[in-house]
Amino acid sequence: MNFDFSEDARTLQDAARRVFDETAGPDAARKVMNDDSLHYDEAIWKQAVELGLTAVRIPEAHGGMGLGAEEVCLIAEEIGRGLVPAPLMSSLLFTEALLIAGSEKQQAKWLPGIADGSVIGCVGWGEGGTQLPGSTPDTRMTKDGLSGTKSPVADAPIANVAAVTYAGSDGPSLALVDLSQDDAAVSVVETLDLVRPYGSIELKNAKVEPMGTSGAYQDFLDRAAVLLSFEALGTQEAAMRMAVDYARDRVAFGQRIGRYQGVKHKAADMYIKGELARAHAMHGAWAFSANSPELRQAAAAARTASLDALTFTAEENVQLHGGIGFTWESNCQFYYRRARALSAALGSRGFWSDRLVRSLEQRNAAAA
Amino acid sequence: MNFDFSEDARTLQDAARRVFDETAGPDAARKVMNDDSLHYDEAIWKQAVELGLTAVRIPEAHGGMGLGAEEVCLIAEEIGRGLVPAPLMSSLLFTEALLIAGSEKQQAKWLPGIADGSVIGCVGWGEGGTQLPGSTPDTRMTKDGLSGTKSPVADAPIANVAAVTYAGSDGPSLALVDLSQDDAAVSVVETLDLVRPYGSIELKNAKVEPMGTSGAYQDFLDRAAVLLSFEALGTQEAAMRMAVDYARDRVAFGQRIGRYQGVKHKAADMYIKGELARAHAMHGAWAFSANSPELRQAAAAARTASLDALTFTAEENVQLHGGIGFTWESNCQFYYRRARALSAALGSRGFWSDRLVRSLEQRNAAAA
Amino acid sequence: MDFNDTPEEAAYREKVRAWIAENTREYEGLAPPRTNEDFVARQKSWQKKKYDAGYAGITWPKKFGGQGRGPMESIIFSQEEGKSAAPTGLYAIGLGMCIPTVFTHGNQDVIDRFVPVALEGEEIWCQLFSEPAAGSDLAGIRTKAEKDGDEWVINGQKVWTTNAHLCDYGIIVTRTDPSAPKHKGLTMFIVDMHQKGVEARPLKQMSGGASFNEVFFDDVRVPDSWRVGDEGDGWKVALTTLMNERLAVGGKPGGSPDWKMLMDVAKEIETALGPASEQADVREEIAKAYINDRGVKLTQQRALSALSQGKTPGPEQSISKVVVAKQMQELSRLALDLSESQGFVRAPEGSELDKLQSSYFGAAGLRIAGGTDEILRNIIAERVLGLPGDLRPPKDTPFKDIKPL
Amino acid sequence: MDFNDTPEEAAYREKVRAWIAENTREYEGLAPPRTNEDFVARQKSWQKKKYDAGYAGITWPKKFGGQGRGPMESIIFSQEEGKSAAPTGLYAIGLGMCIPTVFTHGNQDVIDRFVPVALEGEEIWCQLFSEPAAGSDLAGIRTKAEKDGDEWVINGQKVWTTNAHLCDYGIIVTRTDPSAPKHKGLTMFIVDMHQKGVEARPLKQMSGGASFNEVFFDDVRVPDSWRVGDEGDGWKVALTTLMNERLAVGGKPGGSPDWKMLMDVAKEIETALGPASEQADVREEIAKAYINDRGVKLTQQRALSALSQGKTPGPEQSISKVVVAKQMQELSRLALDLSESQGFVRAPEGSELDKLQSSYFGAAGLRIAGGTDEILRNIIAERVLGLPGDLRPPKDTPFKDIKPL
Repeated sequence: MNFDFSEDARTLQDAARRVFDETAGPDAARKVMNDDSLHYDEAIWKQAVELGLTAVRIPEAHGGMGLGAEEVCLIAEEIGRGLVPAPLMSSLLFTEALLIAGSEKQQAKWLPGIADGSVIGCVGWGEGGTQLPGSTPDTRMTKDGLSGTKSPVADAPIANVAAVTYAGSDGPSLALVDLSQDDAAVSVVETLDLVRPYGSIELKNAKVEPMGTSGAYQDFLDRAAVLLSFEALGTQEAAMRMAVDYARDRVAFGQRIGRYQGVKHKAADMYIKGELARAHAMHGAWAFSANSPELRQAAAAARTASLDALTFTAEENVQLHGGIGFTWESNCQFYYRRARALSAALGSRGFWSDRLVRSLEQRNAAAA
Repeated sequence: MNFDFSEDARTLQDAARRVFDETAGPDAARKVMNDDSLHYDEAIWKQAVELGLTAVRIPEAHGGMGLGAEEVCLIAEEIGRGLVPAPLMSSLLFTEALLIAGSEKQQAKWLPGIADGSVIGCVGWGEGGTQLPGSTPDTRMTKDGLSGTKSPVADAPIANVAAVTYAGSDGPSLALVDLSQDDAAVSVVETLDLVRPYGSIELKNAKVEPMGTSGAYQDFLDRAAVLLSFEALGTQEAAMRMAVDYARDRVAFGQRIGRYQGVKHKAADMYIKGELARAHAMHGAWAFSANSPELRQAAAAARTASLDALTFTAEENVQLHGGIGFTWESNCQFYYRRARALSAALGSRGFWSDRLVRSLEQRNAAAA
Repeated sequence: MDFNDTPEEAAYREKVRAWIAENTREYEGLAPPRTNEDFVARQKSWQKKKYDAGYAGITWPKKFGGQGRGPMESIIFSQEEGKSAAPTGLYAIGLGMCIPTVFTHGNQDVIDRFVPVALEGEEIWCQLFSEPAAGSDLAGIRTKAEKDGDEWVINGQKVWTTNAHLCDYGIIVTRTDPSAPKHKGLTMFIVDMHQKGVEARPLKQMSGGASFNEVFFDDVRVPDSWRVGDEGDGWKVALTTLMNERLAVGGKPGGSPDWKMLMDVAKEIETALGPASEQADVREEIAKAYINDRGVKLTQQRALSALSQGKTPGPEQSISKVVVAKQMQELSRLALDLSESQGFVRAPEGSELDKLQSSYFGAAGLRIAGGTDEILRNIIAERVLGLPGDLRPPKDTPFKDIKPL
Repeated sequence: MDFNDTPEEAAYREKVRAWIAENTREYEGLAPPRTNEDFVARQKSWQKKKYDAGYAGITWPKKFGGQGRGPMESIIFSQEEGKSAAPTGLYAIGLGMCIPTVFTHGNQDVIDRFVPVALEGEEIWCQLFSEPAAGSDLAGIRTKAEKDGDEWVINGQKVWTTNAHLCDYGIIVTRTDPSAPKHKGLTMFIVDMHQKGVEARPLKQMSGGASFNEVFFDDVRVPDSWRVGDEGDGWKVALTTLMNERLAVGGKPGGSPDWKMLMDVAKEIETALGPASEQADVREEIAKAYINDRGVKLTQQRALSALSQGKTPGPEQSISKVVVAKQMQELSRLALDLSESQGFVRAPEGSELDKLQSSYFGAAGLRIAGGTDEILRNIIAERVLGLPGDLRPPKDTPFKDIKPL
């Protein structure tokens, strides 16, 4: 049995971590937050691209490294840990969409640019309302083209191309949108996340190419959920470390607050929720790379557990810091806000816990 | 504003409490539990009757004290606190059924016996399955009489008369069953509560009298919920006291465990849940006595909150005692088991939290 | 049992309601003040009216310019005031906490000089207790005051001071004897906030707003006659002040989301299986919210009843904040989750979602302000249930020699 | 990543599976033993077979009669054994915890006398550590052993001893020097459980069952040669034993209710809105149960992977029990609540509801056994996250002078 990441994957992760330790983190996030003219940190983006982080999953034929799920999952974790203010997750998710739903031609056209960083991709499924990733979008395809509004789309304001959902004949499906066309208008959208840029993509009879079947979109959701779980895990662990470090130093009533069980047990719960989520995320990474039928349930469990862990940790990190944690100057806010962003990123926990139970029911029925 | 119990009600409560402090409590409960031939403690029953505890709500015309909701609620709380091993709650609930749904003739026939303790009443709504108090029973009324099985019915093995539910023309309704008749066969039923006796009432074309409308039954449910909430509150507070007293004395790692925040915060949560439940129970007592339209929501909130408080306290009381709390000799088991009994007594929390929201929706609709 | 006013209470309510209606007309429909000056002016005008009409310091002893009435009258007045357009808030801390401390522990000169002017609304007060290293552990105060002739020289930093930038005076707790044990070496003074060496900076919160200040003291001189209580009694004196705060920070901010808002939001959200408000998990949360929100309100009504009956409220009051703050955080988060994208995009000013978004941030602060969830649980367990205190280092070590364990 | 055996592991699994199948036939379809004698006889017969075939003490060093193999072989054998009809359990503590302690810290005579016989299954062992006043705080042991010539005289009481009434020998921790600090004055001995002065009484649990004993020691004599480890080293020696326990009390009892059972029960329950398994609140609980149960299983597979790779498992193992115990309590309670009357009436032996009823009680014990939820959280916070320990009274006070704070 070898339910662990490969040495190669770990090596790549360490490389990414070293870079982000130096360049990213709360300070880099704050820099982007405080400068309205800044949507992301180009220096970090360049370094990440040089390191090949946008190319991991892209076949060598298209200028990528042709690596597997394990590698991209661990990269997602480091992106989350570093609150990396660059459109990496969006490009990684776009890549997965193209890999599972895109035609050979579409892949050949866009993947090389993603790999060398000259193209930034993003994924749009929401429409500004209370839609779920599973519900049929209002965005419609007619003979004149694709019409509708996708919002909020992470990194849309800086992206060149988007994979968006529309009402396919048999459920939500993906379409490929070249954002340089004027039939796709992107405007900035303000959200609770003050670091990552969000946009609205308005499509008026946009000339777009359909990407794969509605089934392919469902499979994309599973893979996206696994990647987002690893991003959440990284962010959660960073927030937990911040809380633990503070509890080790901060003194109240003559002793370090980490000595109080009220604080200690809270920190232990952060760890417990984090490790449960990690186990499911690893299960997802395995099912992803092995293309196992367990992927649907593993992905749903990973997404649900990672959101629970991150939300709890982000909230209790503020609590554990006391007054100082509630200030603008404290870094607690980045985790508190990012937890909201990751919740909204692809349907919040309710959607995924239900999807989990649904898939368990199907497996039981099949087994019976 | 005077959102508090009257002096008279408090005086009666104190009297009941003094008696039960001496006679009832875990030891009395254990005595009944350990002796299979014993269904209840007759001495306690006699004292309670002499004190008039079965007569509080019964009109003076029928040999009672003609007192109000406040008094009976506080008596229920003391019954709960003392884990009183006597059929008091059953008789009180039966009395409420008769008062709200019974005819003048029915009241005249049964209430005097309840008041002087010569008659023990009980209430049967369940049918041994997963029925809810709101669902229509399988027990049916035909021209030949009432047929069906009510189980588990608290105190049925020692009761003389029962109010049972059957499928009325417009929903579940109450009927009055004289248990001395041979068309009503009572057999003992084992439950998780090893102190209070439970029985199954088998009805074969039983000659019974209908009691009131289905609406009267719904109103009975509200009043019963309020009384059961006070019983739960009393039991919860006793369990909390037991936990706190132990935490004050028990020493681990050189200090009393009550000093550890892990223990302290647990005890605080017992208190917080208890006081929230108490506030709603008092609201219920007021709505009960004032016959306020708020009774439905107040009763549902009281029942839900009191079950939450009791369940949490009963479970964490064992936890806080550690190994010793898990032994047969420890009194923790009485609260742990009684929490199950009170949950099952009239539909568990899910039924009542839904009933709460339903009534809030109706009030909003009415207000709008 | 009843929820009604006594005849006396009803009569008083009638009287004040009429007076308030009469005197708040000019504030009705006013746009929110645009500048600090407007804000202060509006608040002052209302305080002055109350003062002239004998509705200021309702519970204060007559000899301090108060009305010498009971707590119920004061509560009834605030309830009616709250329903009106009256501009309130600026004096809550000064007249609610600071001045009562001054007339309880200050000398006659100080009382004569400050109390009437404050009650009239002429001078506005703030409370200068918390410090970066003295939050939950308030006695850890480091701001020092050193005696120089018959003056004291204050140096240090305070934090979480409400409206410091609008205030004229404040009460400040300082360490005057570092060689005394922690709780013994403190002394309280009155300080002139306009004096040179006093600098108030807005303290921006996680949410972006800034309703508090940091206040820096650099060689600020205070006459010994402005001392409140004896030298070294600062802790004892501060406790009087804090008594009042515990009551103040009872519930959650008015108009913050409750079960009703969750229900309304959920009604509007269409799911595959009908409106979210019909889903059992959402209904559970609505029920939980009702039980917590309403349960706390009812608990507060138990306290009012006690006061109305001339009794002291029971300890159950202590549950209020710890319940509502966490409830507020969970309810807001759940409603935002249910709203998916819409709950994440900055919502239009004043919309329900806007309220939910701000309260999700506000709740994180409310769980800390005026006693964290953890401190409040300790207080309940120790003072209400009688459990022993946390094991602490010896209390008699001189402050300057305390080594953190 | 994969969940498969290595070729070597697969080969070993094949081999043991075949042997087990061959040798467990006689146990298939047997009724549960009716008497203690039957029970012990059956367990002995299986242990003897394993011993003769070279499957006993798989990880033990060869010089102690073991097989000197790696942990994976031992795990694989137990996995296959668990799938078979083999009667196991009686030797878990003796061979899992006691004897390894004996051959690690005992003298050669003791090793020669006891280890082989025990491994063969001839003699059954129990562990005598916990006491009424020494539970979470195990070092609080009061049972005393006093030297008398070259013997020791033991007096006191132990509790929570598994199968004491079936055992031949036990390892017991005693206080031999009350004037030494708490952790320094302890010494471990081997004790003959059949000896006069030793009395084992069944300890009835809340649930009614009695799988543990109280054991009383009244002037029980033990030769100094039966001392395990040096005088005063009892704590250090006991830690070796407990290392193994932490691993043992990892998950929840096999066959105890999980998300699947909750789903099955809920499917059968008709509500006004269809089967309970379709209600969002119940689905939430099923999801929660899956995440906890499966999450712990996956976490254990991370550990197996480490062992299989010849690495040491990570600290994440420490979450297992604290997660599953509470989950088991909540899942059982929820299922019983959903079942209403049916969940409260004693359910038919062996039914799902019967399992749920017993596990609701069992879980209360599981949350305490082998480290309470609170102790385990402390351990995670301190050993894994590196937070400082609770403030404690000085460690060096002589045991007899310790005054509880």
